[in-house]
Amino acid sequence: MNKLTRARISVEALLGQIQSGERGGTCVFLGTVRNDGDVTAIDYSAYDEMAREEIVRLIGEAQARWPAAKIIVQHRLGVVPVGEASVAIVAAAPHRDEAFTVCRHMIEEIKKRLPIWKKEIHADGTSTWVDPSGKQIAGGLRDS
Amino acid sequence: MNKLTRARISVEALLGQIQSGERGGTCVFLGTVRNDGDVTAIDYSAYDEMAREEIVRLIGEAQARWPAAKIIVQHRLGVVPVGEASVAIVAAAPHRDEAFTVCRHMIEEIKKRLPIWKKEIHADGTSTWVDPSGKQIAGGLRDS
Amino acid sequence: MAEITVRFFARYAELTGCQATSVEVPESATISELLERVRETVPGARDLPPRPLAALNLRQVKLDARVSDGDEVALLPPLSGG
Amino acid sequence: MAEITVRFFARYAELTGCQATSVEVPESATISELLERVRETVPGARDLPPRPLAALNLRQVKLDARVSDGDEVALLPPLSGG
Repeated sequence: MNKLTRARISVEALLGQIQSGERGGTCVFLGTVRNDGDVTAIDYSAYDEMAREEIVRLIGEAQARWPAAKIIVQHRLGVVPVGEASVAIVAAAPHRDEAFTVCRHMIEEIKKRLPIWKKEIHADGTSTWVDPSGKQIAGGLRDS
Repeated sequence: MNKLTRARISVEALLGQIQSGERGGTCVFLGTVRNDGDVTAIDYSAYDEMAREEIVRLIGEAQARWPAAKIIVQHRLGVVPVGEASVAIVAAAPHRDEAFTVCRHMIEEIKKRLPIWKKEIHADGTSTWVDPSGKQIAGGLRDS
Repeated sequence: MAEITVRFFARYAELTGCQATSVEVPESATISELLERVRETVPGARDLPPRPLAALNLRQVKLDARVSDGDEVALLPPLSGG
Repeated sequence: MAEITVRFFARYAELTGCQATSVEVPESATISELLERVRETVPGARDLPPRPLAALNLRQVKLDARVSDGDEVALLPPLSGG
Protein backbone atom coordinates (compact mmCIF):
# COMPACT_ATOMS: atom_id res chain seq x y z
CA MET A 1 0.00 0.00 0.00
CA ASN A 2 2.96 2.35 0.53
CA LYS A 3 4.43 2.71 -2.86
CA LEU A 4 5.69 4.40 -5.95
CA THR A 5 3.06 4.29 -8.61
CA ARG A 6 2.60 5.29 -12.23
CA ALA A 7 -1.20 5.34 -11.91
CA ARG A 8 -3.43 8.14 -10.67
CA ILE A 9 -3.61 8.22 -6.89
CA SER A 10 -6.98 7.20 -5.46
CA VAL A 11 -7.43 8.89 -2.09
CA GLU A 12 -10.59 6.91 -1.43
CA ALA A 13 -8.68 3.63 -1.82
CA LEU A 14 -5.99 4.82 0.60
CA LEU A 15 -8.58 5.94 3.14
CA GLY A 16 -10.25 2.54 2.91
CA GLN A 17 -7.03 0.93 4.12
CA ILE A 18 -6.55 3.22 7.08
CA GLN A 19 -9.80 4.66 8.40
CA SER A 20 -11.21 2.74 11.33
CA GLY A 21 -13.14 3.12 14.56
CA GLU A 22 -9.80 3.10 16.42
CA ARG A 23 -8.72 6.39 14.89
CA GLY A 24 -10.96 9.44 15.16
CA GLY A 25 -8.81 11.81 13.11
CA THR A 26 -7.45 11.37 9.60
CA CYS A 27 -5.31 13.98 7.88
CA VAL A 28 -4.51 13.71 4.19
CA PHE A 29 -1.96 15.75 2.30
CA LEU A 30 -1.89 15.89 -1.48
CA GLY A 31 0.81 17.61 -3.46
CA THR A 32 -0.58 18.79 -6.78
CA VAL A 33 1.39 19.72 -9.89
CA ARG A 34 1.09 23.49 -10.29
CA ASN A 35 0.73 25.47 -13.48
CA ASP A 36 3.79 27.62 -12.78
CA GLY A 37 4.53 29.71 -15.87
CA ASP A 38 4.19 27.49 -18.94
CA VAL A 39 4.54 24.17 -17.10
CA THR A 40 2.11 21.56 -18.44
CA ALA A 41 3.34 18.55 -16.46
CA ILE A 42 6.15 17.25 -14.27
CA ASP A 43 8.07 14.10 -15.09
CA TYR A 44 9.05 12.38 -11.82
CA SER A 45 11.92 9.91 -11.72
CA ALA A 46 13.32 8.02 -8.73
CA TYR A 47 16.02 5.77 -7.45
CA ASP A 48 13.25 3.23 -7.04
CA GLU A 49 14.83 0.65 -4.74
CA MET A 50 16.12 3.30 -2.35
CA ALA A 51 12.91 5.35 -2.42
CA ARG A 52 10.87 2.28 -1.48
CA GLU A 53 13.20 1.49 1.41
CA GLU A 54 13.26 5.10 2.51
CA ILE A 55 9.43 5.20 2.66
CA VAL A 56 9.50 2.13 4.89
CA ARG A 57 12.17 3.73 7.11
CA LEU A 58 10.30 7.03 7.33
CA ILE A 59 7.10 5.31 8.37
CA GLY A 60 8.97 3.13 10.86
CA GLU A 61 10.54 6.19 12.45
CA ALA A 62 7.19 8.01 12.63
CA GLN A 63 5.45 5.01 14.13
CA ALA A 64 8.12 4.69 16.79
CA ARG A 65 7.37 8.30 17.72
CA TRP A 66 3.57 8.11 17.35
CA PRO A 67 2.69 4.46 18.01
CA ALA A 68 -1.08 4.94 17.71
CA ALA A 69 -0.84 6.48 14.24
CA LYS A 70 -1.26 4.68 10.93
CA ILE A 71 0.39 6.09 7.83
CA ILE A 72 0.26 5.50 4.09
CA VAL A 73 2.49 7.18 1.51
CA GLN A 74 2.15 7.09 -2.24
CA HIS A 75 4.36 8.95 -4.69
CA ARG A 76 3.70 9.04 -8.40
CA LEU A 77 6.42 8.57 -10.98
CA GLY A 78 6.42 9.41 -14.68
CA VAL A 79 4.56 12.29 -16.26
CA VAL A 80 1.97 13.91 -13.96
CA PRO A 81 -0.12 16.62 -15.64
CA VAL A 82 -0.87 19.97 -14.00
CA GLY A 83 -3.74 19.64 -11.50
CA GLU A 84 -3.09 16.00 -10.59
CA ALA A 85 -1.57 14.77 -7.34
CA SER A 86 2.07 13.69 -7.34
CA VAL A 87 2.16 12.61 -3.71
CA ALA A 88 -0.39 11.54 -1.12
CA ILE A 89 0.06 11.05 2.60
CA VAL A 90 -2.68 9.68 4.79
CA ALA A 91 -2.15 9.78 8.56
CA ALA A 92 -4.81 8.53 10.94
CA ALA A 93 -4.61 8.72 14.73
CA PRO A 94 -6.95 8.45 17.69
CA HIS A 95 -7.12 12.26 17.91
CA ARG A 96 -6.87 15.03 15.35
CA ASP A 97 -3.88 16.84 16.79
CA GLU A 98 -1.70 13.78 16.23
CA ALA A 99 -3.14 13.16 12.77
CA PHE A 100 -2.18 16.68 11.64
CA THR A 101 1.27 16.49 13.26
CA VAL A 102 2.13 13.12 11.73
CA CYS A 103 0.88 14.09 8.27
CA ARG A 104 2.89 17.31 8.28
CA HIS A 105 5.98 15.54 9.59
CA MET A 106 5.74 12.94 6.81
CA ILE A 107 5.53 15.39 3.92
CA GLU A 108 8.50 17.39 5.25
CA GLU A 109 10.60 14.22 5.61
CA ILE A 110 9.54 12.95 2.20
CA LYS A 111 10.67 16.16 0.57
CA LYS A 112 14.00 15.96 2.40
CA ARG A 113 14.74 12.27 2.05
CA LEU A 114 13.09 10.52 -0.91
CA PRO A 115 15.46 10.13 -3.87
CA ILE A 116 12.99 11.50 -6.39
CA TRP A 117 13.55 14.18 -9.02
CA LYS A 118 11.29 16.50 -10.97
CA LYS A 119 11.64 17.62 -14.54
CA GLU A 120 9.21 20.31 -15.61
CA ILE A 121 7.69 19.91 -19.04
CA HIS A 122 6.88 23.19 -20.77
CA ALA A 123 4.18 24.07 -23.28
CA ASP A 124 6.80 24.24 -26.07
CA GLY A 125 7.93 20.67 -25.41
CA THR A 126 11.21 21.59 -23.68
CA SER A 127 11.94 20.41 -20.16
CA THR A 128 13.99 21.57 -17.18
CA TRP A 129 15.18 19.83 -14.04
CA VAL A 130 13.79 21.47 -10.93
CA ASP A 131 16.26 22.72 -8.38
CA PRO A 132 14.86 22.08 -4.91
CA SER A 133 15.65 25.69 -3.99
CA GLY A 134 12.87 26.50 -6.44
CA LYS A 135 15.10 27.82 -9.21
CA GLN A 136 15.17 26.13 -12.56
CA ILE A 137 18.39 25.16 -14.23
CA ALA A 138 18.71 24.03 -17.81
CA GLY A 139 21.62 21.61 -17.84
CA GLY A 140 23.76 23.66 -15.44
CA LEU A 141 24.70 22.51 -11.97
CA ARG A 142 23.75 24.71 -9.05
CA ASP A 143 24.40 22.24 -6.26
CA SER A 144 27.89 22.21 -4.77
CA MET B 1 -20.73 21.74 -2.22
CA ASN B 2 -20.47 22.99 1.38
CA LYS B 3 -23.21 21.25 3.17
CA LEU B 4 -24.91 19.10 5.72
CA THR B 5 -25.52 15.69 4.27
CA ARG B 6 -27.14 12.41 5.25
CA ALA B 7 -25.13 10.44 2.69
CA ARG B 8 -21.63 9.00 3.03
CA ILE B 9 -18.98 11.63 2.38
CA SER B 10 -17.04 11.11 -0.84
CA VAL B 11 -13.59 12.66 -0.44
CA GLU B 12 -12.80 12.07 -4.09
CA ALA B 13 -15.84 14.12 -5.13
CA LEU B 14 -14.80 16.98 -2.83
CA LEU B 15 -11.25 16.91 -4.14
CA GLY B 16 -12.55 17.06 -7.70
CA GLN B 17 -14.18 20.39 -6.88
CA ILE B 18 -11.11 21.96 -5.37
CA GLN B 19 -7.87 20.48 -6.71
CA SER B 20 -6.36 22.54 -9.48
CA GLY B 21 -3.07 23.63 -11.01
CA GLU B 22 -3.40 26.90 -9.06
CA ARG B 23 -3.03 25.20 -5.71
CA GLY B 24 -0.04 22.93 -5.06
CA GLY B 25 -1.06 21.79 -1.58
CA THR B 26 -4.31 20.19 -0.44
CA CYS B 27 -4.97 19.20 3.14
CA VAL B 28 -7.97 17.08 4.06
CA PHE B 29 -9.26 16.40 7.54
CA LEU B 30 -11.75 13.65 8.26
CA GLY B 31 -13.35 13.11 11.64
CA THR B 32 -14.24 9.46 12.07
CA VAL B 33 -16.72 7.98 14.55
CA ARG B 34 -14.68 6.07 17.13
CA ASN B 35 -15.53 2.78 18.82
CA ASP B 36 -15.27 4.26 22.33
CA GLY B 37 -16.45 1.64 24.80
CA ASP B 38 -19.63 0.06 23.46
CA VAL B 39 -20.48 2.85 21.01
CA THR B 40 -21.74 1.49 17.68
CA ALA B 41 -22.71 4.76 16.01
CA ILE B 42 -23.31 8.44 16.63
CA ASP B 43 -26.57 10.15 15.76
CA TYR B 44 -25.83 13.73 14.67
CA SER B 45 -28.52 16.39 14.78
CA ALA B 46 -28.27 20.07 13.90
CA TYR B 47 -29.96 23.41 13.89
CA ASP B 48 -29.86 23.07 10.12
CA GLU B 49 -30.55 26.62 8.96
CA MET B 50 -28.02 28.10 11.38
CA ALA B 51 -25.38 25.42 10.71
CA ARG B 52 -25.57 26.10 6.97
CA GLU B 53 -25.19 29.83 7.53
CA GLU B 54 -22.37 29.29 10.01
CA ILE B 55 -20.43 27.18 7.49
CA VAL B 56 -20.75 30.01 4.97
CA ARG B 57 -19.60 32.54 7.58
CA LEU B 58 -16.65 30.37 8.68
CA ILE B 59 -15.47 29.93 5.11
CA GLY B 60 -15.91 33.64 4.42
CA GLU B 61 -13.82 34.54 7.45
CA ALA B 62 -11.09 32.06 6.50
CA GLN B 63 -10.99 33.28 2.92
CA ALA B 64 -10.66 36.88 4.07
CA ARG B 65 -7.59 35.77 6.04
CA TRP B 66 -6.15 33.38 3.41
CA PRO B 67 -7.41 34.74 0.07
CA ALA B 68 -5.56 32.17 -2.05
CA ALA B 69 -7.11 29.21 -0.25
CA LYS B 70 -10.16 27.24 -1.35
CA ILE B 71 -12.21 25.42 1.26
CA ILE B 72 -15.00 22.85 1.32
CA VAL B 73 -16.81 21.63 4.43
CA GLN B 74 -19.22 18.73 4.71
CA HIS B 75 -20.83 17.53 7.92
CA ARG B 76 -22.94 14.42 8.13
CA LEU B 77 -26.23 14.30 10.01
CA GLY B 78 -28.22 11.28 11.16
CA VAL B 79 -26.75 7.97 12.26
CA VAL B 80 -23.07 7.56 11.35
CA PRO B 81 -21.67 4.10 12.17
CA VAL B 82 -18.28 3.60 13.84
CA GLY B 83 -15.45 3.89 11.29
CA GLU B 84 -17.24 6.30 8.95
CA ALA B 85 -16.48 9.99 8.58
CA SER B 86 -18.80 12.50 10.24
CA VAL B 87 -17.03 15.59 8.94
CA ALA B 88 -14.72 16.41 6.06
CA ILE B 89 -12.71 19.56 5.43
CA VAL B 90 -10.75 20.08 2.27
CA ALA B 91 -8.41 23.09 2.11
CA ALA B 92 -6.28 23.75 -0.94
CA ALA B 93 -3.73 26.54 -1.25
CA PRO B 94 -0.80 27.45 -3.46
CA HIS B 95 1.62 26.04 -0.84
CA ARG B 96 1.38 23.30 1.72
CA ASP B 97 1.98 25.39 4.82
CA GLU B 98 -1.17 27.40 4.16
CA ALA B 99 -3.17 24.28 3.25
CA PHE B 100 -2.37 22.69 6.63
CA THR B 101 -2.99 25.92 8.56
CA VAL B 102 -6.36 26.58 6.93
CA CYS B 103 -7.55 22.98 7.33
CA ARG B 104 -6.63 22.92 11.01
CA HIS B 105 -8.21 26.32 11.59
CA MET B 106 -11.46 25.16 9.98
CA ILE B 107 -11.91 22.01 12.05
CA GLU B 108 -11.25 23.92 15.29
CA GLU B 109 -13.81 26.59 14.35
CA ILE B 110 -16.34 23.99 13.23
CA LYS B 111 -16.11 22.24 16.57
CA LYS B 112 -16.55 25.55 18.37
CA ARG B 113 -19.28 27.11 16.27
CA LEU B 114 -21.49 24.69 14.34
CA PRO B 115 -24.81 24.05 16.12
CA ILE B 116 -24.54 20.28 15.85
CA TRP B 117 -25.03 17.67 18.57
CA LYS B 118 -23.94 14.08 19.03
CA LYS B 119 -25.86 11.27 20.63
CA GLU B 120 -23.89 8.08 21.13
CA ILE B 121 -25.71 4.85 20.33
CA HIS B 122 -24.60 1.90 22.43
CA ALA B 123 -24.50 -1.80 21.65
CA ASP B 124 -27.51 -2.41 23.97
CA GLY B 125 -29.64 0.08 22.03
CA THR B 126 -29.52 2.87 24.63
CA SER B 127 -28.19 6.29 23.72
CA THR B 128 -26.47 9.19 25.49
CA TRP B 129 -25.95 12.82 24.55
CA VAL B 130 -22.26 13.66 24.33
CA ASP B 131 -21.01 16.46 26.49
CA PRO B 132 -18.37 18.42 24.58
CA SER B 133 -16.06 18.17 27.59
CA GLY B 134 -15.93 14.48 26.68
CA LYS B 135 -18.10 13.24 29.54
CA GLN B 136 -21.36 11.50 28.86
CA ILE B 137 -24.55 12.47 30.57
CA ALA B 138 -27.73 10.49 30.55
CA GLY B 139 -30.51 13.04 30.75
CA GLY B 140 -28.76 15.24 33.33
CA LEU B 141 -27.53 18.73 32.58
CA ARG B 142 -23.87 19.47 33.13
CA ASP B 143 -23.65 22.81 31.37
CA SER B 144 -24.32 25.92 33.42
CA MET C 1 -45.43 43.20 22.59
CA ALA C 2 -43.09 41.04 20.51
CA GLU C 3 -43.92 37.53 19.43
CA ILE C 4 -40.79 35.38 19.42
CA THR C 5 -40.38 31.88 18.01
CA VAL C 6 -38.35 29.86 20.47
CA ARG C 7 -36.64 26.69 19.27
CA PHE C 8 -35.17 23.87 21.36
CA PHE C 9 -32.50 21.47 20.15
CA ALA C 10 -31.04 18.10 21.07
CA ARG C 11 -31.18 17.56 24.85
CA TYR C 12 -33.19 20.72 25.38
CA ALA C 13 -35.85 19.46 22.98
CA GLU C 14 -36.01 16.21 24.93
CA LEU C 15 -36.27 18.13 28.21
CA THR C 16 -39.20 20.25 27.09
CA GLY C 17 -40.73 17.66 24.77
CA CYS C 18 -40.94 20.56 22.33
CA GLN C 19 -39.03 21.68 19.25
CA ALA C 20 -40.54 25.13 18.77
CA THR C 21 -43.03 27.39 20.51
CA SER C 22 -44.16 30.98 20.45
CA VAL C 23 -43.60 33.32 23.41
CA GLU C 24 -44.69 36.92 23.95
CA VAL C 25 -42.37 39.39 25.63
CA PRO C 26 -42.23 43.20 25.68
CA GLU C 27 -40.55 44.73 22.59
CA SER C 28 -36.73 44.98 23.18
CA ALA C 29 -36.74 42.42 25.97
CA THR C 30 -33.38 40.70 26.46
CA ILE C 31 -32.88 37.03 25.80
CA SER C 32 -32.50 36.55 29.57
CA GLU C 33 -35.98 38.04 30.05
CA LEU C 34 -37.32 35.84 27.25
CA LEU C 35 -35.77 32.84 29.01
CA GLU C 36 -37.68 33.69 32.18
CA ARG C 37 -40.94 33.66 30.20
CA VAL C 38 -39.94 30.35 28.63
CA ARG C 39 -39.28 28.81 32.06
CA GLU C 40 -42.71 29.96 33.25
CA THR C 41 -44.69 28.81 30.23
CA VAL C 42 -42.98 25.74 28.75
CA PRO C 43 -43.25 22.52 30.79
CA GLY C 44 -39.82 21.08 31.54
CA ALA C 45 -38.05 24.35 30.76
CA ARG C 46 -37.39 24.94 34.47
CA ASP C 47 -34.59 22.38 34.08
CA LEU C 48 -32.77 24.39 31.41
CA PRO C 49 -29.38 25.57 32.68
CA PRO C 50 -29.32 29.13 34.06
CA ARG C 51 -27.26 30.45 31.12
CA PRO C 52 -27.66 28.31 28.03
CA LEU C 53 -26.10 29.16 24.67
CA ALA C 54 -28.53 31.16 22.56
CA ALA C 55 -28.83 32.12 18.92
CA LEU C 56 -30.87 35.05 17.60
CA ASN C 57 -31.91 34.80 13.96
CA LEU C 58 -29.26 32.14 13.21
CA ARG C 59 -26.35 33.85 14.98
CA GLN C 60 -24.98 33.06 18.41
CA VAL C 61 -25.54 35.99 20.79
CA LYS C 62 -25.04 36.86 24.43
CA LEU C 63 -27.99 36.72 26.79
CA ASP C 64 -28.25 40.50 26.96
CA ALA C 65 -29.08 40.74 23.24
CA ARG C 66 -32.49 42.28 22.60
CA VAL C 67 -35.34 40.74 20.61
CA SER C 68 -37.94 42.22 18.27
CA ASP C 69 -41.30 41.01 17.02
CA GLY C 70 -40.87 38.09 14.62
CA ASP C 71 -37.38 37.08 15.81
CA GLU C 72 -36.32 33.46 16.17
CA VAL C 73 -34.40 32.55 19.31
CA ALA C 74 -32.82 29.12 19.64
CA LEU C 75 -31.58 27.54 22.85
CA LEU C 76 -28.52 25.41 22.17
CA PRO C 77 -27.00 22.69 24.32
CA PRO C 78 -23.18 22.76 24.37
CA LEU C 79 -22.09 22.26 20.74
CA SER C 80 -20.50 18.94 19.90
CA GLY C 81 -20.12 18.78 16.12
CA GLY C 82 -17.17 17.36 14.24
CA MET D 1 40.46 -4.29 -4.68
CA ALA D 2 36.73 -3.62 -4.37
CA GLU D 3 34.39 -3.56 -7.33
CA ILE D 4 31.67 -0.97 -6.81
CA THR D 5 28.53 -0.43 -8.86
CA VAL D 6 28.06 3.30 -9.35
CA ARG D 7 24.63 4.61 -10.35
CA PHE D 8 23.74 8.03 -11.71
CA PHE D 9 20.30 9.57 -11.51
CA ALA D 10 18.30 12.37 -13.10
CA ARG D 11 20.59 15.23 -14.17
CA TYR D 12 23.71 13.27 -13.31
CA ALA D 13 22.62 10.45 -15.63
CA GLU D 14 22.13 13.03 -18.39
CA LEU D 15 25.55 14.53 -17.68
CA THR D 16 27.40 11.21 -17.94
CA GLY D 17 25.07 9.64 -20.50
CA CYS D 18 25.19 6.67 -18.15
CA GLN D 19 22.87 5.11 -15.56
CA ALA D 20 25.24 2.58 -14.01
CA THR D 21 28.86 1.56 -14.29
CA SER D 22 31.41 -0.49 -12.41
CA VAL D 23 34.46 1.10 -10.78
CA GLU D 24 37.43 -0.51 -8.97
CA VAL D 25 38.88 1.12 -5.87
CA PRO D 26 41.03 -0.19 -3.01
CA GLU D 27 39.04 -2.04 -0.31
CA SER D 28 37.79 0.48 2.33
CA ALA D 29 38.21 3.46 0.05
CA THR D 30 35.96 6.39 0.96
CA ILE D 31 33.17 7.59 -1.27
CA SER D 32 35.24 10.73 -1.93
CA GLU D 33 38.04 8.52 -3.25
CA LEU D 34 35.56 6.54 -5.33
CA LEU D 35 34.27 9.85 -6.73
CA GLU D 36 37.80 10.74 -7.88
CA ARG D 37 37.98 7.44 -9.80
CA VAL D 38 34.55 8.12 -11.29
CA ARG D 39 35.66 11.56 -12.48
CA GLU D 40 38.73 10.01 -14.13
CA THR D 41 36.97 7.12 -15.83
CA VAL D 42 33.42 8.18 -16.69
CA PRO D 43 33.06 10.73 -19.51
CA GLY D 44 31.13 13.78 -18.41
CA ALA D 45 31.66 13.01 -14.71
CA ARG D 46 34.17 15.87 -14.40
CA ASP D 47 31.14 18.17 -14.33
CA LEU D 48 29.63 16.52 -11.26
CA PRO D 49 29.57 18.94 -8.32
CA PRO D 50 32.51 18.63 -5.90
CA ARG D 51 30.37 17.18 -3.11
CA PRO D 52 27.23 15.52 -4.46
CA LEU D 53 24.74 13.64 -2.31
CA ALA D 54 25.62 9.96 -2.16
CA ALA D 55 23.86 6.77 -1.09
CA LEU D 56 25.60 3.54 -0.14
CA ASN D 57 23.50 0.39 -0.47
CA LEU D 58 20.25 2.40 -0.51
CA ARG D 59 21.04 4.70 2.41
CA GLN D 60 22.24 8.27 2.24
CA VAL D 61 25.78 8.56 3.63
CA LYS D 62 28.49 11.17 4.05
CA LEU D 63 31.37 11.24 1.63
CA ASP D 64 33.77 9.78 4.18
CA ALA D 65 31.78 6.51 4.36
CA ARG D 66 33.87 3.50 3.28
CA VAL D 67 32.99 1.01 0.56
CA SER D 68 33.49 -2.72 0.25
CA ASP D 69 33.53 -5.11 -2.69
CA GLY D 70 30.02 -5.52 -4.15
CA ASP D 71 28.62 -2.26 -2.74
CA GLU D 72 26.30 -0.02 -4.72
CA VAL D 73 26.96 3.70 -4.58
CA ALA D 74 24.48 6.15 -6.07
CA LEU D 75 25.16 9.79 -6.87
CA LEU D 76 22.05 11.86 -6.28
CA PRO D 77 21.20 15.33 -7.56
CA PRO D 78 19.49 17.53 -4.96
CA LEU D 79 16.27 15.72 -4.04
CA SER D 80 13.04 17.28 -5.28
CA GLY D 81 10.25 14.81 -4.56
CA GLY D 82 6.80 15.67 -3.29
